[in-house]
Amino acid sequence: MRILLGFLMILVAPFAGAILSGIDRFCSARMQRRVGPPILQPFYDFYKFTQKKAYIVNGLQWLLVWGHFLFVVLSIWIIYSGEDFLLAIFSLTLSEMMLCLAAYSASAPYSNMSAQRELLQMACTEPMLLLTAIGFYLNSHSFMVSDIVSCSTPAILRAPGMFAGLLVILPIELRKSPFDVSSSHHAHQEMVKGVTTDISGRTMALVELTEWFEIFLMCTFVGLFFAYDNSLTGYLIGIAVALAVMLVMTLTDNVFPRVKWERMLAITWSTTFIAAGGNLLVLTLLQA
Amino acid sequence: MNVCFAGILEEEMSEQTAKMDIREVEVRDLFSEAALIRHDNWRLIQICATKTADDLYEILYTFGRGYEWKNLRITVHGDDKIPSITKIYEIAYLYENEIHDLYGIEIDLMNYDFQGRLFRTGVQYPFR
Amino acid sequence: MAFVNYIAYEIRNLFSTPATEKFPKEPANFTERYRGHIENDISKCILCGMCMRTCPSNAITVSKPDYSWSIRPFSCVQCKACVDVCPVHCLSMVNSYTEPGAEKTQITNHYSEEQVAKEEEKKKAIAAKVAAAKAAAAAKAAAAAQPAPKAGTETAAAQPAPAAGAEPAGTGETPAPKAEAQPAAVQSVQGEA
Amino acid sequence: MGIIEFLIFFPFVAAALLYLLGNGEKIYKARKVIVKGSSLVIMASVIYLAVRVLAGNESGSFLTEANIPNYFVMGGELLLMVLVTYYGFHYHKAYAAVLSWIGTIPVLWLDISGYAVEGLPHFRVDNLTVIMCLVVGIVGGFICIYAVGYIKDYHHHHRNFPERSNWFLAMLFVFLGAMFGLLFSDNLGWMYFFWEITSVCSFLLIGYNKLPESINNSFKALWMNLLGGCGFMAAILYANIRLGACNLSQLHLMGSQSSPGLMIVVTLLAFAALTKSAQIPFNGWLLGAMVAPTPTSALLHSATMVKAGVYLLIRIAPLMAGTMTGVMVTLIGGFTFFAASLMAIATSDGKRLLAHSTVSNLGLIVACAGVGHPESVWAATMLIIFHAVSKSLMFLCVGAVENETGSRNIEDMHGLIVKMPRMAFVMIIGICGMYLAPFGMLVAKWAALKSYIDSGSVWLVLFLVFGTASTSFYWGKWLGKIMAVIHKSQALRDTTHIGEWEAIYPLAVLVVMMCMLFPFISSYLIQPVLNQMFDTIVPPVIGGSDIGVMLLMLSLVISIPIAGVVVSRHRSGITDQNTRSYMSGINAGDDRHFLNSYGDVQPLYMSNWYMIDLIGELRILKPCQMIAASILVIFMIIIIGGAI
Amino acid sequence: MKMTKSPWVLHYDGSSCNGCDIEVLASTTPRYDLERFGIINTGDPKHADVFLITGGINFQNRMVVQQLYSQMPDPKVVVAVGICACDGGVFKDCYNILGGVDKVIPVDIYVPGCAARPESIIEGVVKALDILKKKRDRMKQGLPPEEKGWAIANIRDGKALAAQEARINAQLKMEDEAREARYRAHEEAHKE
Amino acid sequence: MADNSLKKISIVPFGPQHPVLPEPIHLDLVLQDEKVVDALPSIGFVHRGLEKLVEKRDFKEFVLVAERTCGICSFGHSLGYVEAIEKIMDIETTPRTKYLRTMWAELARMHNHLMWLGLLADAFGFESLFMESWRLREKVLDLLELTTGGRVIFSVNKVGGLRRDVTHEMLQTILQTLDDLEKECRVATDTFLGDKDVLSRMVGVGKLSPERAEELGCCGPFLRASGVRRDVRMLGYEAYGDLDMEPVTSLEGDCYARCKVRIEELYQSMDLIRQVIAKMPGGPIEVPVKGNPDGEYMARIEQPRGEALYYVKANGTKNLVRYRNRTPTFSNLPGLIETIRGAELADVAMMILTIDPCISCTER
Ligand code: SF4
Ligand code: SF4
Ligand code: SF4
Ligand code: SF4
Ligand code: SF4
Ligand code: SF4
Ligand code: SF4
Ligand code: SF4
Repeated sequence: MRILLGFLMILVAPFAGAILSGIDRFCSARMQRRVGPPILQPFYDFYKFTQKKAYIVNGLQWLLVWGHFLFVVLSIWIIYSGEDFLLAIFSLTLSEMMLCLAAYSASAPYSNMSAQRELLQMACTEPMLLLTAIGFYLNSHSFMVSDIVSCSTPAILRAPGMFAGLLVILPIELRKSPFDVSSSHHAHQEMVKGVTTDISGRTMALVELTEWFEIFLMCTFVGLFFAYDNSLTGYLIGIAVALAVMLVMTLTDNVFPRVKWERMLAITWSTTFIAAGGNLLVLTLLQA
Repeated sequence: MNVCFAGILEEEMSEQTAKMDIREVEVRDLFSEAALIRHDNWRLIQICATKTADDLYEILYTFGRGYEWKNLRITVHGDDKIPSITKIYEIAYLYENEIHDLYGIEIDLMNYDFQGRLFRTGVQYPFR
Repeated sequence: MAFVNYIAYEIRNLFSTPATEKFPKEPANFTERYRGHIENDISKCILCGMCMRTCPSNAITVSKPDYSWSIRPFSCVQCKACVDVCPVHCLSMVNSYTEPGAEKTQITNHYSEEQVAKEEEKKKAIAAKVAAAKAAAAAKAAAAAQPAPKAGTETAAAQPAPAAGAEPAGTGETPAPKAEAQPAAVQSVQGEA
Repeated sequence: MGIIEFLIFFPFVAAALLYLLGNGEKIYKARKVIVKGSSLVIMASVIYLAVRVLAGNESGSFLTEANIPNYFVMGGELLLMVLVTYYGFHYHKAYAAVLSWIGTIPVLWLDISGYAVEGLPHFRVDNLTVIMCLVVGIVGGFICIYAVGYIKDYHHHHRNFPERSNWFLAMLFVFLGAMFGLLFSDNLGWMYFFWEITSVCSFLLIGYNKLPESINNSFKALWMNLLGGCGFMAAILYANIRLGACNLSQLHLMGSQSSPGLMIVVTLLAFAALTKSAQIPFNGWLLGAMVAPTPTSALLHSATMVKAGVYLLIRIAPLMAGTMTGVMVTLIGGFTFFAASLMAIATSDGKRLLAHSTVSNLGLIVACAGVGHPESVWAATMLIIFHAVSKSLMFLCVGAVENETGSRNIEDMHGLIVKMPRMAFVMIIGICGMYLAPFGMLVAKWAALKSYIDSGSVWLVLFLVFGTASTSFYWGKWLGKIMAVIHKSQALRDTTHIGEWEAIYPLAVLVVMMCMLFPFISSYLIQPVLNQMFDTIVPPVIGGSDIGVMLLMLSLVISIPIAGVVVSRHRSGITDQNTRSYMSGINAGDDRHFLNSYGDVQPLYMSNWYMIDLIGELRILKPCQMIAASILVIFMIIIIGGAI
Repeated sequence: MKMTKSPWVLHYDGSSCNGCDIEVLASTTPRYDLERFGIINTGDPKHADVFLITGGINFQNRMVVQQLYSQMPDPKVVVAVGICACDGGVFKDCYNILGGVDKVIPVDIYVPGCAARPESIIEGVVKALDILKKKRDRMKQGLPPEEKGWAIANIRDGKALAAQEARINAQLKMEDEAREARYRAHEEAHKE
Repeated sequence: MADNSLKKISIVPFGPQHPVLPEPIHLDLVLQDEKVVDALPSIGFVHRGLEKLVEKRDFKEFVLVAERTCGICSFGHSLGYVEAIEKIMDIETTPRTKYLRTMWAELARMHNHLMWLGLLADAFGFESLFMESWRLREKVLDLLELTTGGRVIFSVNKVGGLRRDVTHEMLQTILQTLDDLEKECRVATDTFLGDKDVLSRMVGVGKLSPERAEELGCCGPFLRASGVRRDVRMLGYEAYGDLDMEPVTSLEGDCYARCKVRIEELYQSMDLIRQVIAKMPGGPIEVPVKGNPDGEYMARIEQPRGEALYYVKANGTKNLVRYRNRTPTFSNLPGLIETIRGAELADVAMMILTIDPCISCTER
């Protein structure tokens, strides 16, 4: 049953992710007093990419991009079929690593530099992602998502620090200001198009698709904090909060400049350390 | 280095006139003249070449101090070699390379020598 | 504080109408002075060629023998110099731009039938006046100047883009008529002959 | 019976044989046969041992009466002391000699004076021993095979050193023997003897080429290990005299009444283990050891010798659970994990990076051992296995690459996948094995994380998460370098010796196999260890569905390249069109050149990130050592002081 | 779904005077907002469908323009913005200007104007999209994109351009040979 | 012993095509990690050779080419050129000409500075601020289009005067718009100068001491931000002599100071325009020009980016002997390279922008 849900969500995720990214672009444009693209624009972009030839720099890149895609999908499947949350995070990390390697494999200046920055971004997010998992664990004493959602209290009550930390690193995962250091949706970036600089055409379509999955995954992470007792209300609150968080992300994208990597590292690690670490400390003290 | 901060002096505010303060110098004196000027805390404003007749080129060096300015001018032939003043004014390399690329006048011992590829033009030495 | 203000400003923007023009749906609005494109009231034009000589980008070709005035809007830099220089004020700067297109067109205005007829009359009259003795010399000069007007009179050209060399007056290859210090009168005489 | 003695003595015999054979072109063949043969024999016997033990046929304790061997041990200790004294004075490093005296004389006195507790079995075989034996025997065997070819190449390159390769190979085997001895010993005194042999072996091997730097580094290794040995000695003295215990298993039994005296022994042993496994205040020797020829680094400094330290810690893990000693060990381990992985980021020398990474991983194992929960012990054991195999594979690859290209700098491995595809492929497996998700290390980390949370050690969790992040940073960088595809650069002619491949391939296969078989490793090898160690039936650490998911991941990882190969076969190139990479529009002709400011063709070279100014070794090594040293000192004072 | 709903633009400034250049940028800003047509101004040729180029071609940027063009995946269209890009404009007599963009790559749409107005740029891009669609259809049928050819020889200064290319190729060849030699030496050494 | 830091330098081609560079400039960046160890510029991607066109165009017509040196200070270029010619020919233009020229020059400065602010925001990845600045800039462009008929190329100057007059209503519209604009600009400029994250990108980045700035021949806001008080407008060409102004300076010499100087100059320009309009004299807008120039002169104009020189040498024919334009960017380049050395890669784009590079006039 759960496994089926996992497969179902694999189908749902890209659509939800694409619409979310469409809404994001629309709102972002409105904040800049522009009309902005239609909400369905991400689909058009995707379709466009599928229609183009892929000029790739080498075959290895193609493989790695597929790997990138598959592991994000796997990550979603793991979560929705109620499996181990920590493994979902490992899978996500693996997938991001593959994207980095895809960029590295181009052996080109901008791909290479952004791959390094991407690695750094991963180093910034990874502690927090793991701590998120730990937050869930401390709430429900299990890494299994099925246990997490049926725990009698929502994780947010026990792990607000983790939630806050997650919000801080979320812009990295969504490639938004202030942390869009390696690649950005904005046109003007010193890294050109970041890790995707040397990826084009159909291969690029795959990267876009993966990004939708990632957006959905991030929403899921946010939403999971609010699920409890396997109850509908919990899920609804989760969805609502996830949507609100996405809006806030759009706003942050618009009100922050891009920070430099040192600052990114400092901010993310210190918030992770203080918020999540503090939360962890309090929880263990309470339990002890 | 002690630089005169450009105060706004009354006489400097006076109208620009059609007269330019230009001093002709010999090529061999250029370096020492420039050094003296530098010594008086003048900055380099520009260097510019002009072709005045066949195989005759004027090179105009403009220096400024505050709002004041003055010029040196040398006259050279196309195949003359002139000394670079980048030892005195490090920034002169852009101007000198430009003159070399556009006029084909050889300039000796620049600190950055683009070897004629600062401006990569289809016509070699277009202003020659 | 600036940060908070800015956030507030952005949020306000989210709910206010965008500053975007409705352009493709509604036509663009141009100010009165906007330098869009050149139009010639050919009925007034005396084909003096002043505009051709003034034009900084060689966009105009005036051909007396063909009684035509043509402009390549894809070469015109809208400087309005021709308008200012035209002795009979037949040129005007219209405040809408030339539409983008897949080919670089050339617009040619021909004299109308009557105008042509009138000019022919005049020409004959002048021709009569000109001493027959000078005819031989004039013919010689005309032969020399032949290529220039010819290149210029290709009409509404669907010129294949890369046929680079063949482009009229586009590069410096064809002798640009304007830069020469020839007295205008001579040229017109040449054209007549 | 007999197999144990055989495992201990056989390597010594092989070593003697190799040494006596001498050097020279002529004997290379014979030597090769001997080394290969002995290695295979060792591997076969450890497997035989493993099968027997796991089948329940051979387990438990042996050799209660051991007077004669005891004399051997004492003689050996004396010999070591003399050796160290000689070298110490020869190279004007008297402090080494002094440390050696401090460490040896009291133990000798103990044995002679009769205070030593006798009458208990000296050997013990259980699942943990078997696991370690498998690691040492199999990995060590492969490394020895590799070493034959390697050392020949090495001397080919470094003609300025006298060739002593017979001695080198002999030392490797001596070391293997010592290692087996250490693993089988239950008696602390014997263990100490073998412990010292490994220290001295390592000292001798590091100083192999007798360059000033090597000599310095070898002495650094020596004094740190001897210092640890002093700790060991103190533990033995205290245990024998005050607690009346001479065996590890005895201490284990006393664990239930957890006396303060016991804690002193445990702490001193832990101290010794920390030095041996190069935890941070003592990590200097391992870094310095990288001047040694690669097989040394691989054998001693990744797969085996440093594992002796953590082996000891795992042995005493249940005793440390929830004690101050445990806290000290976990703190040091966690800190080491984090700090060493930071330093690894700022390192571009391949071997040095591996050294940092080894230190860092050992830190993780140490921390796991310090926690002392069943789960963490499970993780520690798992880590030992996977780390040994992957890391030795990496060392061997780096060594082979160095022999091939003349450089072991990571920067020079740019485009290795094109230059030396086979080697690159193996290295990729090795690196993945070190940190990527479905591979063993990560599985173990998963368990470690869980046990840390359960044990409530917040700092450990934090060290782990931040350390993991930096770990993936430096491995990712390296992986990226290898995977960069540079067009038009032809492959180098691969001249790696067959002998080297004979070691590298099996290890690579082993890495992959172990990842696939890890559920079995867990349930047949490690789970029993936990049951024995904690005297209860420990529930399976890793759940069934998790295993399923992990295997799913692994199969995905493996199937992607396979699918790629298949697809590219069928569609004659995946590429619709190959294009040049993006270089701001000024590529000059191909991917590797651009037009520079002078209008000239400039070859592209992209270096990695190192952040030397931020976390370079020069910058943070000293402070880290200070911090760790003060933690260590403070805790030791508190624990020992409190107990006394 | 039409692929013309998401044309991504690569903007390169040839030897323009910046006039057209800033107008291209201006057309992405709120007043004109290219994004409402799904147009994104991307900086990466590999993601772009429309090559917006302002300014003429000069001796030095010719290779850049061709390079960028070749890195854009098919189907693609080129829009020349401004008179300079159409035929060189007031600079066409300058010694270093080879002429309009069509001298070195095929141009699909010309947008006149000095400077071209944002409205006109928008209109040009929108017109280019029809061509983009046609090219896509051709590509689907397996036909080669209709591209007008060009040749160095046609351009003024063709010889100098060829010389420049020859120089670069010579340098590359030297590099390659040096590397070859290194490898050979290495292999020799290994043979013993 | 510990750090084997031999091979850690990459050379990266930055530009000519690069999204943060609206214009083609190329730098070879020598990077260590992300730190720029060295940089070397290469120019010439825009080099057209228009200075040589004087030999083909007559001197009056050349105004049109001169202003197309660049589409941003197009007004400044035509102004500098006609100024030089007028000086050589000893033409005294009418007061109204002078005032109108001053007004347009300041409007051009405003549009340039707003544009620059936008690009700066873009360089540090603040997209909405970029959009905001450019939205405001459109209003200035509207004024320019209203009065001259062109958004970026104005074609209003000619030797001896102007080609177009401005009506009274237009002046009123300008005043009106300026008032609105001043209010609207505050949100954006406050964010530039007050937002903490923005400051973190700018403060202390790319420092240049006044001594060094002078030595490297910097000019314009780049120089003034380093604390040197020099603004060629103080020489009082055109109507500047009659106006009340002080050079805007700042002492820090970093990117923040450059931003501050430009923002203050933006408001200063508004003020100057108000002054000009208030004092605007009536009368004709041109004087007749007879004959051809003979002589040489170098005019100095303060363009938005700093002092530009226009050297004209004529020999009495209608074609000039030499026209030479030394532009602010050309003389700011060495300063730029100096600041880039030792900076972070992420700051390079911003540093390039803080000199407000304009390649098209640099290379002409
Ligand atoms: S100047 Fe006027 S009259 Fe003369 S040809 Fe041109 S348009 Fe006709
Ligand atoms: S407006 Fe200028 S460019 Fe256009 S035709 Fe007239 S003179 Fe020529
Ligand atoms: S000079 Fe001659 S041709 Fe020119 S406008 Fe006057 S009358 Fe006409
Ligand atoms: S290349 Fe290096 S390792 Fe090889 S022989 Fe020379 S010094 Fe030794
Ligand atoms: S067309 Fe005009 S505005 Fe555009 S680049 Fe050319 S000269 Fe500048
Ligand atoms: S491996 Fe190559 S370089 Fe090294 S010794 Fe053998 S032949 Fe020489
Ligand atoms: S002139 Fe200014 S706006 Fe235009 S490209 Fe250059 S820097 Fe950018
Ligand atoms: S400084 Fe820039 S804006 Fe001004 S004229 Fe030069 S290129 Fe144009």
